[in-house]
Amino acid sequence: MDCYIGIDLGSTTTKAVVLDTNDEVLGRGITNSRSNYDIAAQIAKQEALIDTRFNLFRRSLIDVESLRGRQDAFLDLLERSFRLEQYLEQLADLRDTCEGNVTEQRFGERSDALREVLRALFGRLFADAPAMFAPGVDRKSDFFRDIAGSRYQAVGEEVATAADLEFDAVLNVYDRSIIDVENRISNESESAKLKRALDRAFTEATDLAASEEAIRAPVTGVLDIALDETYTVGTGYGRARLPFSKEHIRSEILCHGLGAHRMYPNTATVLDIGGQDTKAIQVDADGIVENFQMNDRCAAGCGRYLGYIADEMNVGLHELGPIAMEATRPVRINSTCTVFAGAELRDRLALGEKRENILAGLHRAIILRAMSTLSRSGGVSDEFTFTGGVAKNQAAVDALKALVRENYGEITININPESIYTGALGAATFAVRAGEA
Amino acid sequence: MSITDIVDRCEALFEDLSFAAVREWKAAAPDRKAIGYMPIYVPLEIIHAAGMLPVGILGGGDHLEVIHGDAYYQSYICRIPRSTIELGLTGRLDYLDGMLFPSICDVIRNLSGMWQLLFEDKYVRYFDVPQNFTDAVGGNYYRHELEVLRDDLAGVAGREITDAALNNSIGVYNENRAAVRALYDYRAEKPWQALTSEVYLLLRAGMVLPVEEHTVLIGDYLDAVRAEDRPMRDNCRVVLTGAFCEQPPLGMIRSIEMAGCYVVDDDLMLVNRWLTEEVVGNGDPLSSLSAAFLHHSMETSAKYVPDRATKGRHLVDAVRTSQAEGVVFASPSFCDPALLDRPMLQHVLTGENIPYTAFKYAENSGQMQPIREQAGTFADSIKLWSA
Amino acid sequence: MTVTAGIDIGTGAVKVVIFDCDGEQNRWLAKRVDRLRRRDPMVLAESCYQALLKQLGLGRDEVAYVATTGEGENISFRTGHFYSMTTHARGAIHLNLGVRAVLDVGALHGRAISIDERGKVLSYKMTSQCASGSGQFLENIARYLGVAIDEIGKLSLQANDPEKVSGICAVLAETDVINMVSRGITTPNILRGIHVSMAGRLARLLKAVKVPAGETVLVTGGLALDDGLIGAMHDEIADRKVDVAIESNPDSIYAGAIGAALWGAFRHEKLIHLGQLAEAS
Amino acid sequence: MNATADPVVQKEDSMWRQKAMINANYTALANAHEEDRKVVSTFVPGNLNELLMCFDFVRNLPETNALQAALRKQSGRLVLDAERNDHSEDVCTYVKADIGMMMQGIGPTGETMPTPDLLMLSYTGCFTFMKWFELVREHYGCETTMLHIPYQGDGVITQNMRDYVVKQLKEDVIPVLERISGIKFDIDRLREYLKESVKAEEDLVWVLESAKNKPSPIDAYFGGVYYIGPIFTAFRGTPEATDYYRTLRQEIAERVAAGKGPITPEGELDDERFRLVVEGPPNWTNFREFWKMFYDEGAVVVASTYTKVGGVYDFGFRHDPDNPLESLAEYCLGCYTNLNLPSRIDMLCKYLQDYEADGLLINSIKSCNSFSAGQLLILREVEERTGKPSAFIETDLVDPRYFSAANVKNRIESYLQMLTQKRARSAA
Repeated sequence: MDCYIGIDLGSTTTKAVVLDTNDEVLGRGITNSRSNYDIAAQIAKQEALIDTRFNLFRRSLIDVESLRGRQDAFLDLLERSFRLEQYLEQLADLRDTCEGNVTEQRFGERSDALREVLRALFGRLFADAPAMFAPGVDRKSDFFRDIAGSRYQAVGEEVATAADLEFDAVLNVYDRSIIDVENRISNESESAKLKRALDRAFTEATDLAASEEAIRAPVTGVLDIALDETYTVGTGYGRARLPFSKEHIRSEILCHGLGAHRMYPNTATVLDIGGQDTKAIQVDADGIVENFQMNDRCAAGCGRYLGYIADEMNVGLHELGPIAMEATRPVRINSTCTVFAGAELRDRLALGEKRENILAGLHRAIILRAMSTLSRSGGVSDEFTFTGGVAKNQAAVDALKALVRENYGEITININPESIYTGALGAATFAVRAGEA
Repeated sequence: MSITDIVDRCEALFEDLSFAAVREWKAAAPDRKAIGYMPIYVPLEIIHAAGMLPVGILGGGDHLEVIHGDAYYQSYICRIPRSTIELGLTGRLDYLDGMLFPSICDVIRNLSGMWQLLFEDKYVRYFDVPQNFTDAVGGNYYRHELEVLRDDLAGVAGREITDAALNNSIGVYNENRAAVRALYDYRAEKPWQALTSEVYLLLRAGMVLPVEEHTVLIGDYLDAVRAEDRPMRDNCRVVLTGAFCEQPPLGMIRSIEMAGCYVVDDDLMLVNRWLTEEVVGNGDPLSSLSAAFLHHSMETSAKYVPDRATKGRHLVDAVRTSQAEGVVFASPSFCDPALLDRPMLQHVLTGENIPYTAFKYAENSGQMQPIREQAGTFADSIKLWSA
Repeated sequence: MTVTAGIDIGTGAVKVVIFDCDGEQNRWLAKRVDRLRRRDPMVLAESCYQALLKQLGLGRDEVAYVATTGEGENISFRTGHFYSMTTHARGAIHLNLGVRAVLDVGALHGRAISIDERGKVLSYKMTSQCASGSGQFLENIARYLGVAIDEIGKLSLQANDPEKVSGICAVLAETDVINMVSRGITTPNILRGIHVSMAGRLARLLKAVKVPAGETVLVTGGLALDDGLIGAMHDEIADRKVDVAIESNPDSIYAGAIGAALWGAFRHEKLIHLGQLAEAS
Repeated sequence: MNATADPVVQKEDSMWRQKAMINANYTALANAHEEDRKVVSTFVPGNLNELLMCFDFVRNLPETNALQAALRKQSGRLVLDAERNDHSEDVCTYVKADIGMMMQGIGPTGETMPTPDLLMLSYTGCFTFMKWFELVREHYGCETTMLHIPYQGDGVITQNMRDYVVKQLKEDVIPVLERISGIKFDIDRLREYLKESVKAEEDLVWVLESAKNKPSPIDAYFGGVYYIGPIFTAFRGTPEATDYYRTLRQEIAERVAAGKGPITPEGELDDERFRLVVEGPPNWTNFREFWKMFYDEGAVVVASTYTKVGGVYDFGFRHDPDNPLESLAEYCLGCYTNLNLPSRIDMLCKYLQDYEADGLLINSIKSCNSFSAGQLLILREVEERTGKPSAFIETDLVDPRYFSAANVKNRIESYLQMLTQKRARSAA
């Protein structure tokens, strides 16, 4: 079937959206951006196509009698099995790469101890794997770099201390290996992996044994459908490095404008706070960009800023918002230079300020910068759509809502759970138009 | 009144971004009017003679959250115009009936045009001053400009501005200038008594208070500090220069003192120190103001120095008369006049073996650590190596 | 004997030294450095100081003057505080009598300080408030490239074709680096590239403070032991025809603390003479 | 103002003439003192070229030197040299490049920079000029004469301003020029030069307005800076200039007749897709790269304000041989950067209408507050009044560190794609 694909190669994540001929969203995929842009784009696309398959599975299973009312459970089982397959495959790759990276000339006499630690470490990682993909377990992230990384750190620290080997060495092996691993693309086809996932699913769901055939048939039917990449459009800050020709590339401004319009047709103003840029876009009733502003040369006040703060405070990015929301009297922070954020934080802590109050101040500070960018682009008009990674941070969202109200009055603010795909959705929409033209 | 009473009052006035004091003054009597002005200098006497209140607008400081202001300025332009625009756009200056933009730099100059566009109902004037200092040429031009200003302001005030009224106002401001001079002389003599953070707030109060009240306030402060013995710290004595337009945050002034420097002279808030001598109060007032401007006004980076030989002398004199041990160049980031002038001034100081240090700030600078490091190192080296 | 302590709180680590100063004789009794690893610097300083006293079997009251430097102004138990450039200058002279300039390179700052033979600061120049090309930035990149901090120097020296980092902003510069990896630039060449651009900035600072020809510059601070940076500095200095010798010292990282301890002793003497001032500012 | 150093593919006669003129002037400067001629340094806006010619001065223009150095990729180093000598990274890079050149004593063409005998500080529309010449004065220890040009704060030239300027000319400037040059002022000689100026001005205006044609035969920004070269610098009032502009006018007339588009370094632009008005000076360090970004998208600049910094002629002003000093005063007072913001906005709106442009693009220059401060308001006002979309990019004059090709390209691309989208919609 015809697939129109939009790929948004951002500085931190790469997103893909698949549309069908009727502009219907078939699938979405995301992965962390990495040094090999081409691979980042391929993986995002692959993920979107996998998502597409799952949508097709859902459709195909609707009138399978024996699954009445249990499709969701089954699809969830299938997806978890699939993610597990993916994880195990990359984990094996990581293990081999790590072992390869433990060399005498680098680690000298520590090498053998290190190999021991790694063996123990990976032993446990493999053992833990199925539990991580058990029903209802929430994973902080779906990127291998993050899941494997956090487990590696946690388990690694224990194992290392137990073996009385400094953890830095163990961590270093990981840092060294992960780039190679994430820049390798699996040589096994996704449908092969899906088939194995299917088998795994049935071994788990013994109660379905009876109706196995009735279920397998439609699913494998879907797997036989060819998903043709009819037209692909790329966007995002890395678009220039995508192996696409000029007519397959659109400015991220236009894509975000159109994407936001697709999600909320009444959108007049769009704010996107990404990893290292902030865009304020004014669109007309057709989603055509009227005006825009973006930061350049300096990433102060962008998403990455919060990343640094999280690192500095040794908490997860997703924990920042909640902490900030405990603030009683936010501190005024004037500098939003990302790299100095840490220094500013320490400065304030040294002055005895409460951590949550400082954090609240930091959140307000980055939103203040965004407000300036917005104002520069022509202000905020109804409706206002907020997109990008920072839109997931409740403290930032609250600060934004308050400031918008103070400065522009009552305005409908849209935040879509899928807002991270705004640019890709816009690009995919352009792909459909281009494909039709 | 005790020192704290006075200083607290000044600090309250300083921090009040709604300018309640001015609003109250206006409300106190029907059709009172107020005229705003930016650094460095405008002839306040003319505003005063029209029965109007001159209000010094020196940006928004470090308490103002600038949102719309940034929409009008690129990142490489200093902070004062954007916070001033913010004050205007958020209605904090709506009580002003007019605004004067003195000739100081391209940014403030262009701001005058922006003000014309953004606040069409208000009287706005770019107040140009001569860079030619001979009476026949620059003086003649300046006197005409003063006449225009007088007529304009008379129009705004809705009353004629007589020579008698002007001469009276000159007298009133002569008293204020004398009071400010006395304050500066006292601080130069006993900087641990009159802390610069206090002296500064006292001068800032003059931006919103009626001049007569301000003159009294300075007197009260001097009496109060004279009556008290305050601890003398082991600090060095410095002249602070380069801060004549966008003002440093109070925290920076405190940090400099904390880091071991007593400021014994400075170029903060020049407006009521601009004319260095008594202005003749019984002649043709505009000619008197003109003559004072041409021949007895402060040197600053926004003024041309016709004679190469005298470039930077004012700074050396300041150091000598205030018996300072060094000079601290503190200028706002992106301040063209101050930063372009700095190397020339530094060369003059080097020639006189006067040590100096230099750093930049913005009115909303948050991190004082680098400031303390530099001011502190400077103080250290003077202290540790003085005799 | 006059025992003094110097405590230097930096952005990356806390350094403490204890000296016995008798007039001309300055005896180094003990030293210790603790990397911050996101711990509270004040607490760390306290424990670090305690540990040294314990090691020397000294009581707090036996220390005549506790001098802080760096970000140590608000350490409760300090006698006095001296500012970084003052202390690094003095510390440098102690480590190497011959130096006439100090290049203090830390996690977030770079400073060139020209000094006289007594360790007096004659002039200085600092890197601007943007963090690109700071030590912090280098560490982040190293982590991304899977390079351990102590390997940076070694690898950088293996570079054959360094790739310059353009970015004005450190965060954008990180993207530059990712682009480089994507273009197949080798790790040594990337690291060296960062070293080169850091060295470029630092060399400019050095020229700006006008170190007299033929003099020696001591690199102090956290990055003093990064051979890659030192190597890049040598090249830069040569390219720019600056006639100075760049040196480092195994104890360079203690320069600030040493200077603080020694100035503490000096101040202690002076205070005894002056008497009247309780607290040295 | 001119870009002769750029490896421009440029066949036309006018270009070679101009090259020759510029280089001749650099040689004249280098040899001035041997041929004991006096050298005066002065600025482009409000330059008194005809007056200076009356005293046989060789004219040196620091701004032009700075941009020439940038076109030759020398400015980056020069700026750093100045910054190393305590000049702030925040201030104008023209000044720093010039200071860098003074320190090395070599001009952009590799010829020696003569010590000026006089600095003619025509203080017009830019505060930095004053500090700049104080710095030059400090370096050379030479004499300076200041001509203070009041600012058109209310958008008008008052009699008081005129009198002030003329009075300065009579009582300060001319006496100094006489003393330094040893030549008595001859007002009739001045009249003769001014007559030449008028001819050149007529032709220049014709050339600039030729951009009203579709397609436009010229690029009024990137190409424009070549065209204004002679008349903005040492040549206004010379027969060479008159000559140059006559030739140029003929060449352009031929292009119009042939319905040709502008010549660019990348070759002729034959498919004009966008017509833009540009506000703000160009970037000189990446001049050709910058121009190519427009060329690649078929964007032609049909009018620009930068080509008015050395004099605004397309609104009727001409030098007046009958009132020489008065018209010099009028000229200085009328230069673009001496206009207040409302006047600048009126000018831009008029350009957008008269030249049927698609929109306004502002190139905001870090160095130049006289231009930059307020540009974002200009952008808003012009958009509101004309209903045409505008774009904003940030670069610098001669500091390569502030030209971020990726950012500039991204913005230009996004802007032009936006214009295309709008067209497609209004077409539909």
